[in-house]
Amino acid sequence: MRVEYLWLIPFFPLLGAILNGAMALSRAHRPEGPSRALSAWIACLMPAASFVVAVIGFLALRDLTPEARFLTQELYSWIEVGSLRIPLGFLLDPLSAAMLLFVTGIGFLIHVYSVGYMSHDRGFARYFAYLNLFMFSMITLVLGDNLVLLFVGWEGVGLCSYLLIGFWHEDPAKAAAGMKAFVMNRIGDFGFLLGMFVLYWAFVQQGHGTLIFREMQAQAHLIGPGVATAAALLFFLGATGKSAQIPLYTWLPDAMAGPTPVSALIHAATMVTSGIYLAVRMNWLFALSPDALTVVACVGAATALVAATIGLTQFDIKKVLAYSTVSQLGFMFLGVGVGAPAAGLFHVVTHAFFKALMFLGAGSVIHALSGEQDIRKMGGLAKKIPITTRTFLVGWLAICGIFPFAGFFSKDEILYRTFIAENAAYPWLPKLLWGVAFLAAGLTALYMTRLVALTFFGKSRVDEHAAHHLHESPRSMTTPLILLALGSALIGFIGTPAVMGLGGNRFEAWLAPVLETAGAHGGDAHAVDTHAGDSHAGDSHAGVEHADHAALEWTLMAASLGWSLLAMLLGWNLYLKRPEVPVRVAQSLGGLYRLVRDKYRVDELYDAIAVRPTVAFSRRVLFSVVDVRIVDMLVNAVGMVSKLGSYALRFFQTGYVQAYAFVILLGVAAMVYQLSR
Amino acid sequence: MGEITTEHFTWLSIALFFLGALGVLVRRNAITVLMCVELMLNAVNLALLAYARQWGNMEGQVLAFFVIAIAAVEAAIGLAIVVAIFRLRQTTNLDDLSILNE
Amino acid sequence: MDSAALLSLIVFLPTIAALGFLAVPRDREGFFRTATLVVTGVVFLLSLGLLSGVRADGGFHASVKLPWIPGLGIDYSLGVDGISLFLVLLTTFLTPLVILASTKSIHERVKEFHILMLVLQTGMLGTFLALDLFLFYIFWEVMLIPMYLLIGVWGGKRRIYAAVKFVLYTIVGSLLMLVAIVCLYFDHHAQTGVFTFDLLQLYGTIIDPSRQLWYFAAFALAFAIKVPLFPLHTWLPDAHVEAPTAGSVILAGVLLKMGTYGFLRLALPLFPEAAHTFQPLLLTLAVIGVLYGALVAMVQTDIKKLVAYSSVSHLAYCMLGLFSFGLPGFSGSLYQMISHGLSTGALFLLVGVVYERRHTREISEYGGLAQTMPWFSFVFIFVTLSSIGLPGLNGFVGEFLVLLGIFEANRLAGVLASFGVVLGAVYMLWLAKRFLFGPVTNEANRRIPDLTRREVAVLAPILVLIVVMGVRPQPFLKMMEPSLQRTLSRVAPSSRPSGELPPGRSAPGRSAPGAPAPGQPAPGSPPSRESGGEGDMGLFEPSSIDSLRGASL
Amino acid sequence: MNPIVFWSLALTSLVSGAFVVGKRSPMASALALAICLTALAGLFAALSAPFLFIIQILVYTGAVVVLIVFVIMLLDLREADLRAQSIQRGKLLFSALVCLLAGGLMLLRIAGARPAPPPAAIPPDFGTVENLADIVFTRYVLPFEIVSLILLVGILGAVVIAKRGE
Repeated sequence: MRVEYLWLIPFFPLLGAILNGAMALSRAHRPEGPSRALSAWIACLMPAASFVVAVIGFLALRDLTPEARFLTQELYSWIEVGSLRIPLGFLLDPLSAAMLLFVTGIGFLIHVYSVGYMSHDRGFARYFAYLNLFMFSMITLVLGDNLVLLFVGWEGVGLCSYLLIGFWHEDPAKAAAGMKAFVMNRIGDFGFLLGMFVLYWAFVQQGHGTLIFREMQAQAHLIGPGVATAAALLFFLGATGKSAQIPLYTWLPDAMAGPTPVSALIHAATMVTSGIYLAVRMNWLFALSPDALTVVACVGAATALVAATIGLTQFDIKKVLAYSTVSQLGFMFLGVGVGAPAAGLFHVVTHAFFKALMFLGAGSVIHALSGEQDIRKMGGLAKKIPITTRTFLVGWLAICGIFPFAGFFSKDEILYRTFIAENAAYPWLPKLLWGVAFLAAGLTALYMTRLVALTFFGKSRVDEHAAHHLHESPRSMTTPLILLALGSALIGFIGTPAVMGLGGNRFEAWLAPVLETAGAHGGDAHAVDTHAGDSHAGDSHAGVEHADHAALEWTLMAASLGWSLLAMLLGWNLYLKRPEVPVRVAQSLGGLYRLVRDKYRVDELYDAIAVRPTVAFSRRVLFSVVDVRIVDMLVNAVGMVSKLGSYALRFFQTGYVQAYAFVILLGVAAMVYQLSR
Repeated sequence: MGEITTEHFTWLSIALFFLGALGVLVRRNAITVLMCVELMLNAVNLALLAYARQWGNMEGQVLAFFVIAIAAVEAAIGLAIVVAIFRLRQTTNLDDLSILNE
Repeated sequence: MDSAALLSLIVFLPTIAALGFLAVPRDREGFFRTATLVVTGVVFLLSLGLLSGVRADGGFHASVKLPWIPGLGIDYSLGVDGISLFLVLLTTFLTPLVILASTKSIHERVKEFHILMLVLQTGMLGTFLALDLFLFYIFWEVMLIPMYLLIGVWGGKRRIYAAVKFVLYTIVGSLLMLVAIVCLYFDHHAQTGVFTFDLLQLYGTIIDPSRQLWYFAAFALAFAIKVPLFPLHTWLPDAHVEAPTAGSVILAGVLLKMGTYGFLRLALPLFPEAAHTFQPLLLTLAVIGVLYGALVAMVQTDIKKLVAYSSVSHLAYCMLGLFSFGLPGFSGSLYQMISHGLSTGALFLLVGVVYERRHTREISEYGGLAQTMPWFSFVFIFVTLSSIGLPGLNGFVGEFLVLLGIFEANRLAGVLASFGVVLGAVYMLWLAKRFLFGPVTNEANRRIPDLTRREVAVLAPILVLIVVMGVRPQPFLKMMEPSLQRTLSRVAPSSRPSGELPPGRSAPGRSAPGAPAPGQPAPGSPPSRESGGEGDMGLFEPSSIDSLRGASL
Repeated sequence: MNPIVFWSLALTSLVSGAFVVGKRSPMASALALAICLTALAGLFAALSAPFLFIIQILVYTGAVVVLIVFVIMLLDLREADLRAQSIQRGKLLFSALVCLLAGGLMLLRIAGARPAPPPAAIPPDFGTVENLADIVFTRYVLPFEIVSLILLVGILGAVVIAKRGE
């Protein structure tokens, strides 16, 4: 159905960005900057307005029959060359609506929070300009009705991430972190671009080249498995960049250089999940290629585990949360990879709530401690900053997967789907992946408990200066925390497992129309079907399986709940009651521990095998040798030859007029001779 | 002695022309060189007039007329240059003048 | 005003003004600055008139043709179509801005500077508009002289070396081109009995493929030097570094486009079979150029050199687009030419801004400018983003279309060239980081004044266009498309049946059997093109060697 | 025409021409040039070019040679200068060889050519001032104007060049 209001959703934040940007620029040379109140109002109202329009769109969507649930609006044809047509069009379907609601909703809350958090910063208006620009880009990413427009948002969020990570650009390390994020993302974008090209090329071969989602999905059957695998893997490369998966995850921890609300919004709740959004959006393509799905699942599981181990060894509160994010993103990709995109996306939504909550909570802690980020210099904060502590604890329970907090439902769904997934090529793989993910889930509970224990409980290790200023954060910061805590506690109920009898998985049912064409291939198909619908498997067949699965599902649920509780108990004991044990463990592990603490030295590895050789090669070989020595020398040699030649000819150039006349006369003689022959 | 034909004039013209050319080549005094150039021009004029008469065509005379006009200009300019150079270098010797080489 | 008069006026008004300047005493510097600004501004306004009436069939919507030297078949023939239109507009748009930007940086020989700029403009516009090869060649060379003097007189320390290098490089290429032009002229005469330099008639010449190779090589050399294509690029960094700001902007903004324009207007449609034969070589060089330019740009310490090498990389994209022989590639290439003119022009203007203040181009001399010059930094980042092809700004559209087109034509080249996207971000952002961010390490940068009103006035129009071209590219693309389609139908005749063949192009030589259309499955083309997947990703093979054979029959 | 007149004038011009080339003193050369030009003027008259005869006398002997004489006197060259300007023998040899070669070739060419037909019947008004003016001011009016312009420019140029030293 065509509607006329979708453009408003991205437009409001764009307007906010322009207004705030103009204000920031016009007052750039005055120390006091533009009016903070004005820019705060503009900045917060814009995402709120977007949220309202998104809700209107969502309600309109809900009133339609599931098959007809899509709203479109095309503003104009953006790029049109020959048969290639890329409209500037928006598509609101169940998938984008789900993303949009939490993006604008949580985005709004974080804007409000930022008003308090950034209140003392000089670049107040500039900050909000970037933040609004980010909202615009993220909404474009979600709402675009074709791959190129998605790419516009994709790059736009990358840009905002770059600008916001390097927001305090006076610090070269922060500027460098921003650049690293952008470049890593660009490597991913390289994959994204190529994925688009492969798809387009494949469609052109089949007659109708297009990059519009609905048109592509409609002719998905035209794509051969080879092309599908290539394209899917290339898109996944793009996703690994944006969503910080192995091998491109190293930028995300560094990205914590930005202001904390930015970490919450961009590097936890929204932008980093756009890789999952892409994978879900292109779900039909991934479904065509079991090989690609296998890769996605393996990378997801590996990332989940690796990042969790690193998270266990970090001391910077934001770094712990960053690695936690990487790990959780791995879970989401695992969900996508085992053919349960809805589960993956569900985890995106719940994670957005509890991770935003925890980042904002961490921000509140840092704010309270005047900028301290090292958890070794915290402890015993629970009494000093009660609201922050309590809301943070909600987030903690959610991420550990304790019933009935949000994380429980979504993480469990992924684990369960992994367990029951079937892989035609490697039958043993799903169980192995489940084992890895299960381990990672336990580690998650462990490191999060460590974080909570070291930060909020036990004896205070806060240094005196910071302790003196210790205070609870202002209302504008705590209110979003409370709202997000509520969300983290309750949002899981939109996707309860069917076996619980709490209304079934409404979230998955909601997404079903978008994901319907998926699952034509591979052993993962019925995982979707059992809950979401019915399109392929017969009813009776589903019914028989259902009983089996119910028992299995209950068992797995209990197992992971118990496992998490165990890990939390262990963590509590280790880090609060007997803090000497972890130290001893670390010492006994020695080199291994240091390796993990140094993040497996992946950055150093990249530096040594990619960055430095490239720079050195460019400087020492390409520039100094090829350019200056070889090419230029050849050019100069040509110049030298003609110069030498002219030195020789110069002997004829005596400068005496009569010598010239003599030569002329010789010429005359020659001419006469020629004529007289 | 016999009839004087156009060829006689041509011979005379060639002789005078190369006489002048020889002067241009060997004389080192700039003024003399200029005079030799005049000699060459006149030799050419002679040939032009001879052939004009041969063919009963006035255009040879017209051309000669223009040559005389241009020769006058040439002489004026050439002498002016000689004077200017003499002022500058105190010489009219062409061998002392080789700035074209630099 | 009728279009013929309009075209002539656009081309020659600057030179007429320059002749008028001769009569004005040289110490009236203010007059020269104002008058040049007014004249170039008027030329810009006039050139806007060319926007109207673009023809749907891709023909020349405004042209003038008068016999000039009838005995030799040389005409005074100018014409504008969708291809030259935007290059002309780019030229007329950038010139007044450059003049305005030079008011503070040029103090010596103000009169000569402005006269040269005006003559240069005539040369550039004439080159883009000429439809007679002889006329084209004249304008091509006319352009050279003012540029040589601009570098040689107002340049930096090694200006003479740079200027001579520039001229030598260019002359070598253009002389060979002249030879090829004359050969083509006689070939055409041998075939039709008509002596003409008229491009549109020469398009119809059927040339023996082996001779075509030579002609194409000669043209390609001239244009590749101008582009500049690796490994003929080394004049560019020197020329850019030594040239004054105005020279750099014009050089990067307009002059480099002469090469790609030459390919598009002359080399490809005149010698299509040879172009296909040379495709693997030129694609290889262009891919190397993309990556090489980016890698070398990354390690430069002189900001102008960095931008110069980035131009090598960007223009190589244009070359890739052209040699994809497909509509997306062509459109992308032309779009990229315009975008690059704007963004790199703006970058050089920005470099000029800080150079005027600090008199150094070493990147390490700067740092932390974002604190002291927020406006400057905003514009710099903005232009940087345009240059690295951020979607929503102009650079993306061209880059995307080029890469899409080249990927269709040749998978391997597409993959490798796409990697340039990553490297482009690396060197530009690294530059931004070293230039703008971090602490203010050099005390001289602490008191450095931000952009003045005049500088804002110079940069603002460019920024506006950067946004407009990124957000709303379709009007531009739509005007370009028919003409590109027409050229394409000459280059790959069997690919697009809609493109009509020009008169004089007889069928047997051209309707090559089995020339596969880029992007469209052609029956009888080699199976590797159809098989899909990654199996055929290793090809640098000419896609239409068959067409060449067909033509040689 | 009368052979005696021709030969005497031709001989005069050749001998005086040789003096122009050979005399060390420019003044002597100038005087020889005057004689040579006058002799040629006679030949012009004999070739039915009365107008050119007149302007040869007026312009050449009357103006150009006088100008040359003026300059020679103005510069007032000393004997020492002139001695330094004596002709080098090697140069003379080579130059004479080349001149002889070219001149000889030309003569051979003419001698080898078909003998010229006897002069066409010349109209009675051939070479008169009216006749010349008729052509110069009709068909050749543009070259004439250009030549007059060149004269003007030449005069100005001569003045500028000669004045610059002061």
